[in-house]
Amino acid sequence: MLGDGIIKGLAETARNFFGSYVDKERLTTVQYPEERLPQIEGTRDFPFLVYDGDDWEKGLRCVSCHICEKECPPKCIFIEKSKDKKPDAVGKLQFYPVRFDIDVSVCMSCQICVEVCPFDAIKMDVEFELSSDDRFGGLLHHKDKLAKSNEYYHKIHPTEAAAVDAALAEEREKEKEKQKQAALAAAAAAAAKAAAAPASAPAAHVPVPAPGTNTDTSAKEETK
Amino acid sequence: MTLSFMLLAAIAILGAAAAMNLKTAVHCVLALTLGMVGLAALYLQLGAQFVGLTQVLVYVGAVAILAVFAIMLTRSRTGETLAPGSVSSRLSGALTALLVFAVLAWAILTGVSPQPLSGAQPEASVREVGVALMQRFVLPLEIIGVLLTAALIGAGVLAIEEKGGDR
Amino acid sequence: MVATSLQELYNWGRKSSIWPLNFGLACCAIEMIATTMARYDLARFGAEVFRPSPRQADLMIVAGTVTKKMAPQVVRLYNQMAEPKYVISMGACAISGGPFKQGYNVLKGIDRYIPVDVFIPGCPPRPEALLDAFLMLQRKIDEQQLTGPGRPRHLQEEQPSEFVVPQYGQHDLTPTRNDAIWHAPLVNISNAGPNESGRD
Amino acid sequence: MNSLSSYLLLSAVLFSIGLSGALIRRNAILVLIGIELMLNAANLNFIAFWRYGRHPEMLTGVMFVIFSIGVAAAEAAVGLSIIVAVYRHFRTTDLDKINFLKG
Amino acid sequence: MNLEEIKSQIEANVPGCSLEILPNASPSGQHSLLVDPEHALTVASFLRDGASPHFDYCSNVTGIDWPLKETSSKQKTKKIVDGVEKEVEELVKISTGNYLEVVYHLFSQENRQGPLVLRMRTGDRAERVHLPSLTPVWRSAEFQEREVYDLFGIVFDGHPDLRRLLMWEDFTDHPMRKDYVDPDDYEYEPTAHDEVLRRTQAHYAAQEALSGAEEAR
Amino acid sequence: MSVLTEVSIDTISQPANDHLHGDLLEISMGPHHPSTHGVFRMNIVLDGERVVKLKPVFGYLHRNHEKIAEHETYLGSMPYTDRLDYICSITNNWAYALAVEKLAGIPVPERAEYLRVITGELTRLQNHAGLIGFLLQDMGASGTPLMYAFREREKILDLFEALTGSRMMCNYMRFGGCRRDLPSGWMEHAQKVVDGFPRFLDEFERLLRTNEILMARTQGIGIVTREQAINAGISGPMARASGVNYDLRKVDKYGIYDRFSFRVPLGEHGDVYDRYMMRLLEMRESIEILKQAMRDLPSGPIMDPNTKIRNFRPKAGEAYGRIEAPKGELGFYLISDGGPNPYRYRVRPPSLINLTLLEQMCLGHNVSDVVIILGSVDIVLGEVDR
Amino acid sequence: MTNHMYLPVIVLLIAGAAFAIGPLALAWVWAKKFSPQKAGPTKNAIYECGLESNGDAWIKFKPGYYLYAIIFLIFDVEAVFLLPFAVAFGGFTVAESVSMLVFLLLLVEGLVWAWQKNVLSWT
Amino acid sequence: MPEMIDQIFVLLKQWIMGYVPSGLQPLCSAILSVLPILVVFPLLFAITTVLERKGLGRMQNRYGPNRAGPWGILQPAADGIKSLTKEDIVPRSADHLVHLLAPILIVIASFLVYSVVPVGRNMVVVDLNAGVLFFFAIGSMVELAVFMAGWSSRSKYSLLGAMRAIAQMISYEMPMVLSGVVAIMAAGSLSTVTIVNMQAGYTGIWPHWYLFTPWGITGYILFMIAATAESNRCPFDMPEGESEIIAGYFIEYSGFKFALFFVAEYLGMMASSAMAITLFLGGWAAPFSFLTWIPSWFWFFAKLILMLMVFIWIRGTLPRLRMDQLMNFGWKFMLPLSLINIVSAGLWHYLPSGFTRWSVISLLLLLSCFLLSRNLRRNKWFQERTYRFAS
Repeated sequence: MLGDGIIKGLAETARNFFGSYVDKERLTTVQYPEERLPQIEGTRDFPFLVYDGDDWEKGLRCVSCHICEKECPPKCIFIEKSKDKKPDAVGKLQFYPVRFDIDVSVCMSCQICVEVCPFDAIKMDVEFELSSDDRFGGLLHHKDKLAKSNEYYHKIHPTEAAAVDAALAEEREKEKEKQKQAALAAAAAAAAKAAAAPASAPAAHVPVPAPGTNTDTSAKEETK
Repeated sequence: MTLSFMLLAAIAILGAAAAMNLKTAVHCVLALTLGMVGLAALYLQLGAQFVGLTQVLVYVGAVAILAVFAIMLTRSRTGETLAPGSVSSRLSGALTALLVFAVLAWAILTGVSPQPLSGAQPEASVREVGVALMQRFVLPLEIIGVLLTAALIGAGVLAIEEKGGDR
Repeated sequence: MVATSLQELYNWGRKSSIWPLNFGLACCAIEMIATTMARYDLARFGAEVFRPSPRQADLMIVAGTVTKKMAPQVVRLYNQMAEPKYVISMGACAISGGPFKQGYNVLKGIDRYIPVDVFIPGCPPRPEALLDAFLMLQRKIDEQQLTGPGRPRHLQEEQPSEFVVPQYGQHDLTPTRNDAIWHAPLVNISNAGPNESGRD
Repeated sequence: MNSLSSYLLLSAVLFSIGLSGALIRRNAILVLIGIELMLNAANLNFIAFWRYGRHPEMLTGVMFVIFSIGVAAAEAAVGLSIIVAVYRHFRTTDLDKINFLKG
Repeated sequence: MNLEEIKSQIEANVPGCSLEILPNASPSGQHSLLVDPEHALTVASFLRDGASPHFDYCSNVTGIDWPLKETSSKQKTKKIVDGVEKEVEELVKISTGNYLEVVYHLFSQENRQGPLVLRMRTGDRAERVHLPSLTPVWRSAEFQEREVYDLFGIVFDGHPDLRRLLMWEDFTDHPMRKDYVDPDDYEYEPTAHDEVLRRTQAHYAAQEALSGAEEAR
Repeated sequence: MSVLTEVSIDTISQPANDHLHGDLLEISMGPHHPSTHGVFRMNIVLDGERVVKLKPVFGYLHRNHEKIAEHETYLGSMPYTDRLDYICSITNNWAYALAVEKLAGIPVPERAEYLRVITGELTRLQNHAGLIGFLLQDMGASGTPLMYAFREREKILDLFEALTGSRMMCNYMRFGGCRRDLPSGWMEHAQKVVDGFPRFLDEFERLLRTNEILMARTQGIGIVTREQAINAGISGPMARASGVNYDLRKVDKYGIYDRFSFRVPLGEHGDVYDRYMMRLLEMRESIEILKQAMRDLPSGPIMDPNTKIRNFRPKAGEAYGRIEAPKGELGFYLISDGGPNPYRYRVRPPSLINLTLLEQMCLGHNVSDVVIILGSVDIVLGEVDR
Repeated sequence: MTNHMYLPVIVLLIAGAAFAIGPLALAWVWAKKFSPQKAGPTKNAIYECGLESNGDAWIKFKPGYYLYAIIFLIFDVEAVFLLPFAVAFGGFTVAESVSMLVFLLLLVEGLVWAWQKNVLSWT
Repeated sequence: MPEMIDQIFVLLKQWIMGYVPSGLQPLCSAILSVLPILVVFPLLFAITTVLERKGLGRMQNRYGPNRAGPWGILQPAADGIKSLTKEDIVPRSADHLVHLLAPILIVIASFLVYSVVPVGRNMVVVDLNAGVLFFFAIGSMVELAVFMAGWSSRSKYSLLGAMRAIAQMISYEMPMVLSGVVAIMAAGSLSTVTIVNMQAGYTGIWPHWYLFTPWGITGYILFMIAATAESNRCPFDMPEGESEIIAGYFIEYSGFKFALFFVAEYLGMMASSAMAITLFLGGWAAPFSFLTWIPSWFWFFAKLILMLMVFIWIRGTLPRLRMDQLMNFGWKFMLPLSLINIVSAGLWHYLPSGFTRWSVISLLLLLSCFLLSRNLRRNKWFQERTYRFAS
């Protein structure tokens, strides 16, 4: 009979119409600004830099090795390596990024920077509300915006963060082991180093906007 | 000569004149529909409701559409202006029309004696039309039926060739 | 008093009835479609009326990579939209060329040719991000003045409403950018030019 | 000057306009439109005569107009078809040219 | 399916054609068959209709640019026949390339075999870039050959509709060639480094030179 | 050559003068058109509403994928493959990974193979669901089928997000395995989604399968015969709708597809309806595969331990690897010169080649048919233009 | 005059026109006062999928539609005759109804002819 | 008391008229009868758009507009304000005058048809002797307006849309008129008021609606299908077929002119529904005799909204037909069936009432329906298929 397929279809939509008043399956809308979907743990959006401890400048894990910059497929990372070394969160002397920019207007969230980072310093964030009407200011994230605490990392990716922490702890253990041996070998030299470390620390405690200007001038000087 | 008559007559004349004088064929047809609507309103005013509405239905709804289609079919640029006729032909045409009008007007003005409305307001109700149609006018009805069928077939035959000819 | 309520009404009407142009370019278009779908339901904001004709649309969501071959069409479509019109540049590609910006046929950001109201980073942005940007656009509309010097572009007589449509050239589009609206800061060609850090 | 004659005059005007159009216009479709106009002018006469006639209850004028509309429609259909058919042969609807082509 | 076998089949059926098997060192083991352009169409027709198995399905068509590459290698120190067979270590300058190549990947749907990799080479990269189109044999090559024409500049004779596929008509370059120079649009590079940095710097240098020139005028 | 109709260009003559035809109306449909699935463009010449000539115009989304890939590392191209056919990123990953694995001779652990099958078939499900939604949208069903399709798609995207981190651009596979093992609870969730999927299919079929309008619109439209399909290189569901029994999962048995029992639906008419039905039927088969794969999923490593992620340099040579992507045969042709990035990187896009016969399919049909024929081909511009 | 009867219709006609013209006028005033109209060469060009429209849209169109219009015209007139018949139908004898049936059949014949000749098939 | 509420608007009008000087009475009376039309139907249009968007939303498992005002009911207001303040673009090469006139004409025509719709007992703008004919005559003006819009825009898509619209409207106008004829035959009048009055009686609790006769239900269904096509609603929305010809005949319209087309579409849809209600569903008559205490206008609008719901429901479900199928369906199914329906209504009149009459006419209609639909099938319309599998 002409029309029974149509009637079947009509019945189906009617079922969905009435179902939407009783069944969650048939009213799948999540009213976004007020309601949100549960955060999926594996979600990735844009990279951020992990820091340990409380001071983001001091605790950045990044040692500015440029690996992510090189591997980044769309070339959205820009790093300037420091001339000097500063102690990191555990007090070890490391190079640090004078400048670490990620252009989120280019980043494609591919996570390759995370995969290639040997220091677990860069991880994927879940924040997506980054809309801006400022093309040049709003979408180029500098390290002050990128730096997020390890606790935050734990909050957004608990399983992964725990694994990373475990691996890092293990590595540190090994490092310590090594250092111990090194210390045994050259205790005096190590002590001297430890004494020298605080001397370079104040440089890191410049107010937030300062590093940018600092580095710029230094960069310029370098070219001249 | 009431206001409504003047108004409607003006619309009808305007529409008709525009239909005959506009430069773009489609505009002419649109103006014609205006004139037809004016005429239909006059019919309504005269109490011939059924005829007036029929006029709208047939002329606005069908003839105009058909004319538009014919224009679409035969003019490669439907929007372009039509070539005016030669001056002499225009002049002679206008003269002839004027002459005819003069004769008609003379006949009307002299021949028709002003006449009061006869009796009550005549109202051609649809029922009366229907009854008349089926009783007194059965033969014309059937003839019109034949005519329409013939027209349909004739027009169809003429038009069919356009569809590829082989049917 | 009347003016302010008129302005409020105007802004409320505009922001509650933003009809996007039915216009998707690439990957982001799928997320844009997903945003209109049941789970995210852009319709809640009165914006499900995706008009296919630019004449009737208010918002152009540039969702996806704008290639150089496509750029003239995008600009033309934008030009053909009726004022007031807004542009959301959705996704990395539309903002800057994104991952494909090294490509010879990829435009490095639609804002080189048309003014953009909101940029959404992401590749592609999540549907929520588009909703977020949409809300941001609504806020922006809400703040616009009906009169006075601060009134938006479309209310100002002298401001243009259409922009140069680039032409296909032998190697590239001409012009490569609309200098009237595109002011690129010299950023970070480290050591090469004046540096402007962009943030403060 | 009252009622009937004014209608008749109007009808005459319309008729003349239609006639002038039919004579002046060279596009066959417009000529046809002119003819339709003339027909309608006649129809107006019928209605007016019916309205102001002696036996309005007989409906003769009305019936006449109804049939006239029917005939006019048939005429329009066939006429436009002929015009289209002519166009097919001569590639024009300009009557002068058609005349010329006919020889 | 054996490439040797097919080669001999073709040789037996298409007189005068010269074929060459190009070995492929990768583990994929997809060796290819180099066909001379003059006989390519006949060979293709034979492969589709006559060969066993029938290669009725042309899956992939693509171009490759091999610019002139001069390698002075020491590793190529094999036997040089110089009267007596000797092993001499010699610096040999080998120039390879300087041609464009089209690759067809053929499969047989009937026998579910393949791929047969068919190659053709142009004379050089500038003038002698004509190759016969195989679209008359495999319709699937139509768009792909157009694409190769567009991006590599190989002209396919006998193609029914050889226009640019991806770029616009007025575009004059062939961007997939190795020596193609990108249009200079590096106005805004927030994260410039490596290659991008170089180009950006070049861009700004050029701009400055340009504006300087304008000022001078 | 019998299967070739003439493809001459610009030779559509104006109809003979002695017939009255309408003028031909030249229309470009696209690049901005609601149903060209992106920025596809067709230059159509219409006689009334009948298509007398149709030329597709490509390139509005030509993003230079191949050129960029020649500058990227092998790994760096992986996220770009996501953006080829942006609806099915995982199968693109798979095809690329497969080609590189062929090029470099990398083995894949068993568990990774299973994961690939599971994610790949999920991809097929959501692609097909989306496609039939879009197809019906093109037919003018104001959004309802598309909404239902996307409702299911969202469920699968949730799975993808939980596993790979991203809804669409999964970037999941690596040479010699997969990037990430299943998070806890994923399998149960996936089981639920897969088990619930047939319900959606049933609903969908009730909604529209026997709908008279749908059948009338799609049957006998855009016919491709078997011979034409083979000669024009058409692959995937579109070829199978024409009766070509060629499914790479059966032919190449790549991965571990020989371990699963599933059937390949075949059409007879090769029209839009058959193509539509192929998708519906394939979804049911995919569910079968998924059920088997999820049942048999072994434990073990998911990456080949000997494959480096960074500084990956396969030795000189070339390889062509292909898989049965939801849209057809997706192939990658790679030439390595021993460097860190491929010397030549070529994608064999199924959508582009499936469009070869577009004009032939559309000629003589209506404008309305053109959009559904295009819809039934299932193109994604990211892949067509690359 | 006779026709106070049509007064509401005329009022409705005027009101309908006002309903259309009023907002248009208001929009015009708004545009004058606040939001200037900005015409431009591309903005006021014909829309064609974002491309420049080439070729005129005012073309000779296909005859397929034309045949339908002819048949429609004929049937429209038939309906005109049918309506008064239908109104007066209640009082008719069988003979009168049969004469109408004959009329109908005549036209049906036309329809059948058109059907047979495939005039009703869209090409 | 129920009487009072039923006639409250009529009484109100009479009360006001009492204060009007007699010279102005006809004009005032006209204005007073027109005013409600101008208020109620545009309002109903606004409500329908929200209902439609929310209803479609619910069918599609989502909410639909719910932000503008409480539950989103102010959405049409926002749309209206937006449309009013939007720039008005007229293409340079368009025919400006016709381009302007088209939306005005279409709105006028859409409003005019309401003058013969009885929205309640004694509630009609004008009881024309030939009311139904008036409805169709004015309705045919819409075709012209659509043509004007599409042609004057001078866009190829709008031209296609206009041509489709005209072809479709002329094809479905005939079935619409002819399917209405059966009700006219039964009522013996073209006056809408009389037609409703004829249906206002009850047998037991059952109303005398023409819907409850075999020819009535056939006529009703045919009328509704034709009405859907006439108002360009899904599944007959080819003239504006979004996925095919972008926006059809109003593609070049922006701002409020576009909104006017929108208004006209919905007004047309409501007018067709109102006419269907008048012809077949007993107009303002209550569905059961024991419900007559509810005011008549309530019933009219209840039926109207119900019909609008059906329109929305269909729109949410069905894909669009193709142009040739639409025309085939119109000319080869609808038209013959409506002719047969007229004949059967005539037969019904002459057959003795009772079961035989019912069964004979039903059988006749079912048979012809079956034969005609089979004819459509025979023309290779569609078949269900089975598929083979390769393993």
